[in-house]
Amino acid sequence: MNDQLQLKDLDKVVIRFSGDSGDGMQLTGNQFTSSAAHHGNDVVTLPDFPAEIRAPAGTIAGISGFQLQFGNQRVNTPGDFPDVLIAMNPASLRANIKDLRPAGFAIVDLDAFDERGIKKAGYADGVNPLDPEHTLGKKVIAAPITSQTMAALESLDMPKKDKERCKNFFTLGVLYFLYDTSPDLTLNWINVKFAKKPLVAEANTKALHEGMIYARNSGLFQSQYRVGSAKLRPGTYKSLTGNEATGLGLVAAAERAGLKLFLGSYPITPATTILEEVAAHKDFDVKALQMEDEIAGICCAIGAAWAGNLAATNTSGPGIALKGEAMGLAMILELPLVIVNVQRGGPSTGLPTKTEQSDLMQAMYGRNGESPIPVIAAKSPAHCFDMAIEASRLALKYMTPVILLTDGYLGNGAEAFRIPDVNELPDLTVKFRTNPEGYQSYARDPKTNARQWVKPGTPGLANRIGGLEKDKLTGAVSHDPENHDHMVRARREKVEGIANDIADLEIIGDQKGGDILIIGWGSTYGAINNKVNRYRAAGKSVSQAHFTHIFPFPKNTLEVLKKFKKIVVAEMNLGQLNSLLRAEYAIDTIPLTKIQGKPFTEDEIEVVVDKLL
Amino acid sequence: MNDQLQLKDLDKVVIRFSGDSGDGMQLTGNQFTSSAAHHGNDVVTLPDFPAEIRAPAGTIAGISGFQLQFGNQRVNTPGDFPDVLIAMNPASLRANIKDLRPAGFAIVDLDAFDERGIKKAGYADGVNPLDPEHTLGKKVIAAPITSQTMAALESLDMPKKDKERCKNFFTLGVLYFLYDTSPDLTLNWINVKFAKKPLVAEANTKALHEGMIYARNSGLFQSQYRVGSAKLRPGTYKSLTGNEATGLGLVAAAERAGLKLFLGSYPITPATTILEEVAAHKDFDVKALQMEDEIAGICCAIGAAWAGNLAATNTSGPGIALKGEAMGLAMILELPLVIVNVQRGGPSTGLPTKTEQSDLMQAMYGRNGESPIPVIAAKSPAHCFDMAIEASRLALKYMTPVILLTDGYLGNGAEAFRIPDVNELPDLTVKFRTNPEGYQSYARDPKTNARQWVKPGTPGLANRIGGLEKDKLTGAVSHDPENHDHMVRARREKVEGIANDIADLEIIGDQKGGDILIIGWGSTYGAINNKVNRYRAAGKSVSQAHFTHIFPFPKNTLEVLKKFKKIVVAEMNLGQLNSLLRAEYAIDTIPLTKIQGKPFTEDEIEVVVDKLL
Amino acid sequence: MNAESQFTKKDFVPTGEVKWCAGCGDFSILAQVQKVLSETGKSPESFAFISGIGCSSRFPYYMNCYGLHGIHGRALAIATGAKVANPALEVWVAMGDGDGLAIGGNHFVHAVRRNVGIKGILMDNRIYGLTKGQFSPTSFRGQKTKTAPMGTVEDPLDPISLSLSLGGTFVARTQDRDPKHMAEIFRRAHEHEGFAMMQVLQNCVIFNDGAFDDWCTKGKEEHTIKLVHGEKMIFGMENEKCIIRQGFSPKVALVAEVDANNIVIHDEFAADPGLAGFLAQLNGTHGLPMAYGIFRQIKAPAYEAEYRRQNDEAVAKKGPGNLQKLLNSGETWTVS
Amino acid sequence: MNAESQFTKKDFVPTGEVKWCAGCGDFSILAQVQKVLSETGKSPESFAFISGIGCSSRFPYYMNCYGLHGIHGRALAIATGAKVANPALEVWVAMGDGDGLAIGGNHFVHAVRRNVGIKGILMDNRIYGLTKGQFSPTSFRGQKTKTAPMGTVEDPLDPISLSLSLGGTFVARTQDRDPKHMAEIFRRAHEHEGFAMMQVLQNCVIFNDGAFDDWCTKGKEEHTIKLVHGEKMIFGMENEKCIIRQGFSPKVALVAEVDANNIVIHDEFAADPGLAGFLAQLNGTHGLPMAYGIFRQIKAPAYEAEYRRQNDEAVAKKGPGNLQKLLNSGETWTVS
Ligand SMILES: Cc1ncc(C[n+]2csc(CCOP(=O)(O)OP(=O)(O)O)c2C)c(N)n1
Ligand SMILES: Cc1ncc(C[n+]2csc(CCOP(=O)(O)OP(=O)(O)O)c2C)c(N)n1
Ligand code: SF4
Ligand code: SF4
Ligand SMILES: [Mg+2]
Ligand SMILES: [Mg+2]
Repeated sequence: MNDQLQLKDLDKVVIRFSGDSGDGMQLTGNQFTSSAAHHGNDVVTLPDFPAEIRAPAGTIAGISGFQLQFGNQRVNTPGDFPDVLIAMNPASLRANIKDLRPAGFAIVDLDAFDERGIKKAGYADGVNPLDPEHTLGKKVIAAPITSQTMAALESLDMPKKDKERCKNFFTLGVLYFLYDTSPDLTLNWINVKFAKKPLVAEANTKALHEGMIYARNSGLFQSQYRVGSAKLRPGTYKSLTGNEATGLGLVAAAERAGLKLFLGSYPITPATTILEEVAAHKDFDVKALQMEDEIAGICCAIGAAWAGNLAATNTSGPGIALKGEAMGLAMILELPLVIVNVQRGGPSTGLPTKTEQSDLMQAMYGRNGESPIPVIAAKSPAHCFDMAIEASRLALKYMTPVILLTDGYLGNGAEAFRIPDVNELPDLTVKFRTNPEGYQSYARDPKTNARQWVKPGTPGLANRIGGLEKDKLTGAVSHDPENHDHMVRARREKVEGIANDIADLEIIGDQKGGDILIIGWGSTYGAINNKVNRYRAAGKSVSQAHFTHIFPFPKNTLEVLKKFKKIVVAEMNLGQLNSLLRAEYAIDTIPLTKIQGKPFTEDEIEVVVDKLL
Repeated sequence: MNDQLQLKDLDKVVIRFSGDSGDGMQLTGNQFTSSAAHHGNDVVTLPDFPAEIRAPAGTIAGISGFQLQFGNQRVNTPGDFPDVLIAMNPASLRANIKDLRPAGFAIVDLDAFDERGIKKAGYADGVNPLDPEHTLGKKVIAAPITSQTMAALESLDMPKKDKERCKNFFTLGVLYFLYDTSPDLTLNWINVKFAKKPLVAEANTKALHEGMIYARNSGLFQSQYRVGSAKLRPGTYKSLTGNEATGLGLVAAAERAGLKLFLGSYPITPATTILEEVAAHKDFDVKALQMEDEIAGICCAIGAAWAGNLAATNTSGPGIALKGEAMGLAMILELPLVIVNVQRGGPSTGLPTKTEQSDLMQAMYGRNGESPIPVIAAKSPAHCFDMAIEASRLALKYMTPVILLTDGYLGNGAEAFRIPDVNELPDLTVKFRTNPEGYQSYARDPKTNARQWVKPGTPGLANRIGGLEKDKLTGAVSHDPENHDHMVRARREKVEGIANDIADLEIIGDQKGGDILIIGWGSTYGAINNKVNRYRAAGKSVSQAHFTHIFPFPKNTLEVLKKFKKIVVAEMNLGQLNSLLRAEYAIDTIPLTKIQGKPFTEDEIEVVVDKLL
Repeated sequence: MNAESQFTKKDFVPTGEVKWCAGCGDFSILAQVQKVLSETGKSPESFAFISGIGCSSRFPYYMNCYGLHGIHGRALAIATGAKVANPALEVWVAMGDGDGLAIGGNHFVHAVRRNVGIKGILMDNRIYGLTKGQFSPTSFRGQKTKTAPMGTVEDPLDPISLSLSLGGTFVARTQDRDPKHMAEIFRRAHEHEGFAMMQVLQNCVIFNDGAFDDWCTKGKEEHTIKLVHGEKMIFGMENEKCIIRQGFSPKVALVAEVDANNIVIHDEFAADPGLAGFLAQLNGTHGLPMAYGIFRQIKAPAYEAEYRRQNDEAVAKKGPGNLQKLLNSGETWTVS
Repeated sequence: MNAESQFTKKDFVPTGEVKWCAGCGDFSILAQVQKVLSETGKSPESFAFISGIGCSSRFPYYMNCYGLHGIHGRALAIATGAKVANPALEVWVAMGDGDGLAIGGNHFVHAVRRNVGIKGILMDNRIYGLTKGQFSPTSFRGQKTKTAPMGTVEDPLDPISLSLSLGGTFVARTQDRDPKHMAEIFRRAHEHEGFAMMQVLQNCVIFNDGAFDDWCTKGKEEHTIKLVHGEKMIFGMENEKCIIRQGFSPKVALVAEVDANNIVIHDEFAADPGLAGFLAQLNGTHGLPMAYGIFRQIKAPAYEAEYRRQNDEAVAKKGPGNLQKLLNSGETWTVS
């Protein structure tokens, strides 16, 4: 132990890892995350994948990033700007240095800063990227990570390339030391992972240890930091990405409903990992079909819903655009169906690997005719689990498709998920109609307005349904004008009635009202919450209300809105929820919009809100 | 001339023809329309096709209808309720009698009221449909049309079936006599049409004459009526359906732009006849491609737009649902493209042969991401011609897809179209970029914000564009967050800027404001206008404003809205324009909605508006 | 088939009117399906009829079974989901040539390729009926419709060749005016495990009347041939013509003029796909007759069965999924 | 080809980086296209490259021509419009096996059937590259990916058979590791008038590395055969093997053991489709070698040419369209 190093306490830290696709940044980030979580920190993470599979090594296009925030309290987001930047090559430094907090520091692999590397990063000839001019005066710690790793592994009989690969564990070691975090979890992971390649295990273990030692002894670092453990709700936790959580939520919902899960899908970034998660659970007899396109994906799900499964389909914005016609069919058939949209940057192909909230209007209206479908949204990665269950609950109870909106930020981002006791999850048990007596396929339950679900094959209940308008009771095709008018309104009323079955809109802050209410939905929850907390700590009357249910809105929405002098609606789009609120309540609101592939930073909220205070 | 018959003057008359698909009701209606128009009346028509191609003869499902209104002033609509009902069989009487005005009368073919016919119509055994109980006390004139026709043609050497077919000309003769209209046009038509079948020509001619004579002499009719000629704008007219007008408008726009027209399409009711109209004009070197589906329809149009054609695609609601993804592509490519939606009853397959205005929200929002596309709407069949040209003008000038909304009522309905002097049509001349100097594919015109159009093949200008976000000048793929934010806003601003290039919203009525403003859009224009005129004639402060441009709204919209105490938004949906207005202007409005596959009747407007007066 | 089925055709006829045009070929297809299924001994409720949009797609309304009238072109995708979700259902799909091969072409391709256990009736009238007479992918080149006023400039798609190229395990053609033959094909399809592709030439009396007259009406013997397993391919009014092989393609010859050994013998069950591909050329063009019958039927695992097998294996290996265990798995930590 | 082309490969290379993974087979396809087109004598601006979405669909960005990077699966539909709108453009489409055969399968089917004048390169790596390694319609049965953890339960689609069943007028297969052969196929496609379907076996080093090694790397001679017009179908390290006919399907035999007359001779231009269909079985399965080359090329009118012919005829008959005349036509009346 180098006694010269100061030990400093910190509330939270944001680290960004950046390197080539091949540098293992995702792995490194995930390992650090697990260790910090075990240490008792709250951690939220976000990978930043390159748009190309593996663009030329060393270029900016080829950078793969991973950011995490860990703290001694709820951190809510992976953080706006990094306190620490790990840059494995010049391109990574160049692309990220502007984001580094002025008080922060970067750690770079000096060995990668050779002429070739510098050129690949697009610096002009003769430039030294480490010159303050290029580091914007920020602190950069240049450590010869590759050569130190090689030196550490000198004694091992391995190809040079393989040794070089260990540099990410060396880097991890540096960080474990710096943040006083135990490496045990990672050491254990290495042993399990490379059980069949003991040499690799040994090399990685060694690199990790040497990294810790190097951090202590190299003299490059003046301080060691400690982030205390967070006061989380007691329980057992694991780290889940939003997409894993959505997939597991669907599996859980099916179990709780006593149904088989059916997912009809087609791969698309950033939604594919939901399909992959579900497909992994064949022991639950799930059917996860990769179909020929998105239309087939939803259509087979409709067929499965009709046949009696808990059916779902998942995609991203362009896929929803293709599913619109079939969504209308599911709606008019009044079959349960969960439709997940992991939103990404649009329009069109847009920015597929970036996040955005610009598919809300599409969710509301992207179908022909009056085609009301409930829309709900998850607010954090772990919350995706709850919302997948909630979507299933509404779908099954009200015999309707339900749209669940998440986004790339939630889908790829991870946070601590408190593992629930299965018996405490909602009971979604379904009763199929089996009694032929007096059955009419569009007769509605007086409470929910839902029609009944009949499994094809059930004796005595054979019936035929379709996409044409149908008689309000028998379900037979009807061209009667009044019946059509009735049915159009009945379908909407059914969905609007869900307002009676969902939680009230909660005010986080001044329960009796106040100056400013910041409204949001979906993945911006954490960003807004952090800022609102800061305002409130500073004694400002700024409150938050965050929609998880958007269509229908919670019953008390207008009541809440009326309590505040000014209402700011913050979204990663051009004001879509804002439009919905105005249309519904004819009230004036102030939109706060950002379309940059990432959630609001606290500063960005400040710019708008400060002026209103 | 039977001198006993009184001659009465009428302002306008509504006639509904109803019979089996095979009875030639469409033909009969169209002939009467032409003759009335020649006579100087204003005429508006609307066919009502059965949902099945040819459901069993004699059944209600198999009825084919055709309604027309003619008058000595602008009639605006085919009329709410018929003054005269022509019912060729019991099913037609049964289905339509309730609509007949109490003061009106029905003419039925008595010969069709045999036991079999009555049974097919679904009357209970032993019922006489002509009993007042079943005619709701309305006046029914039972003429043995078939047997009279047969008798008239006795001398001709023709199969019985063919003779029977002439009964619609007999009926037409009755009407020509009753409404004192010259049969010459029809006689001429018969001669041209059956030039190669002189016997058929003779039979039809004879039937027509006999019908006239029968009407005069049979004693069944007490009066003859005369509807004076309307004061229409001078000019040469022809009768056009909305779909014909749209097709011709596209052909005209291409000519005026100096471009070739390309229509990529897939058949769907009620939009197919636009494709058929355009396909008929190969002498204009139009390309009208019937593709494998709607997606291919719009995609080939995008390819053609890129290659330098005036490109268009047409469909109805379910087809738009399929085209959403490609519409987003056209939008981000910033290519001109006219997208026509002939709306029909939704949701899903819905009521394909009925009309509705429920695809407005889909037009606005049916795509992923922020994907602004101008939306305009035609208000009458002939107006479709102008709006097809307007859609083309906006598309070409602003390099954007444009959505033109019409509906089944407009598409199938017909009215007098004043044939324009081609040179007075808007000049849409396009300048392609050919100069390579300094070309940047997404540089914008400072006035219109449009980028320039380059025809592939042009030397020196090779460039590559796509659906990924692009640099604001070069058009190269860009993942830069600020650039994305800029582009998302720039695309919206371009479209919003169109507000400066369209006519102001016009007040029909109290220019300085007043009690009530009834707002509408699309095909309800005539129905609302008729009612507003009646209110105004009665001295009520009721005015009308009708949107032809919906996105963006005309610049003066808020100004207009503010002038009125109460604003009623009348639509054939659940309040879609209403939502858009509220979202944009945060004002309170009163929705008037109807979803019954037909426009408002005057009564239906009255019910809501009277209460507000 | 069950000789003593407790059901009659009437059990398969729902109340409500059939709304096709008088004389439409769809009636006769419907009648045979009702008849054949009533003979299987299975209850009407054991069958699911799924369709898209088109005249032909009204089919489910006319069967007293479970029915889903979907959206244009998507019946096979919907049916795939229903079949995988509940393999016990016997799933039939009725589709038009537009519905199944134009907008629905992709689902057709992949359903055949995957060998999903669906009985697919392609009611091929070579026209769009419901939308009033536009050309379809099976319309012959040059056919005039309002959307192709000077005639189409496209060659028709042959669903038999297409299905065979995708490894179709049951590929057959029949026609609306031969009830007995239709019934036989439907029966065989009922018994088949994977995807059964049945093209039925169907006369649309309104928009394409007579399109198949050469092969369906008087004198048809001269231009048609029935494929019968194990038999020599002989046809003609007097059985005077036969099919022989010339190069790699079929050729018509006179029985009297060829060595009997050269006459092609049909083998429905041939393991290798060569014969069926060869016979697919017998589609009434290029001077060759129109062949009716089963071009090929082979045993191959149905998609839903293979899916089930994997799930069963997974359960056998890991035990039936336990939700609490699943949630608890992976790297966890405890906060107290 | 133009022996004295004024262009070089460099003229076809735009500025900007190529962003495929190091070692990706797409590079070599790109290089050959650039080379072949530079030899045609046509300017880079005469070519339009259109694509959908996928690694392969980035192709247009890497050609110094006009390029349109569309949406997933729709390239052929977009290209059809561009070609019909401007037949003078030489239109090339680059598509992946997912892009062209999964989501884009229907447009593939109909573009081939219509014989649109498009050169279609199917860059077939039997995997979804861009979305990181899910199975595609050409993945072999049993292939394990994250979406099929126990292996797919689908048979692969063979684009050669599929195209032939649709009457494809140019159907060829080549591979990324044989630049000379690729160049030859591209050259021939350039000269072809209708739709040129070129399957290029392409190695995805990241997600499906080695998928084609049997047929592309050392020892491949044992399992591959080149189709050469007019030549006997002989292959093997020492040219010891050949293809003969057994029944209606191909069979591998030893040259030494068969009568030389029984060895199948390739005919690219055979008018009847039998031979090509027969040869399509040579796709590396069932003990048969993988065949490279042109399975079939026939002369047939391209879709856009036929469309143009009709329009020309209409103009010839009615005179060039006159808008005023058109508007004035029909039944009119005058109000004064
Ligand atoms: C998405 C969509 N596109 C188009 C239509 C219109 N449409 C209905 S049926 C049909 C084709 C009918 O032809 P086919 O499938 O051959 O069936 P048929 O009526 O001949 O039996 C079309 C184009 C539709 N209903 N939905
Ligand atoms: C509508 C839509 N669905 C899905 C995707 C996601 N996606 C992009 S490329 C691709 C498949 C890539 O595979 P392939 O076409 O074989 O091309 P490769 O990357 O292998 O060259 C998919 C599913 C998309 N971009 N758009
Ligand atoms: S239109 Fe043709 S296919 Fe449709 S019901 Fe009538 S006859 Fe049959
Ligand atoms: S992922 Fe595969 S196909 Fe895509 S660029 Fe990399 S190697 Fe090529
Ligand atoms: Mg058809
Ligand atoms: Mg691929």
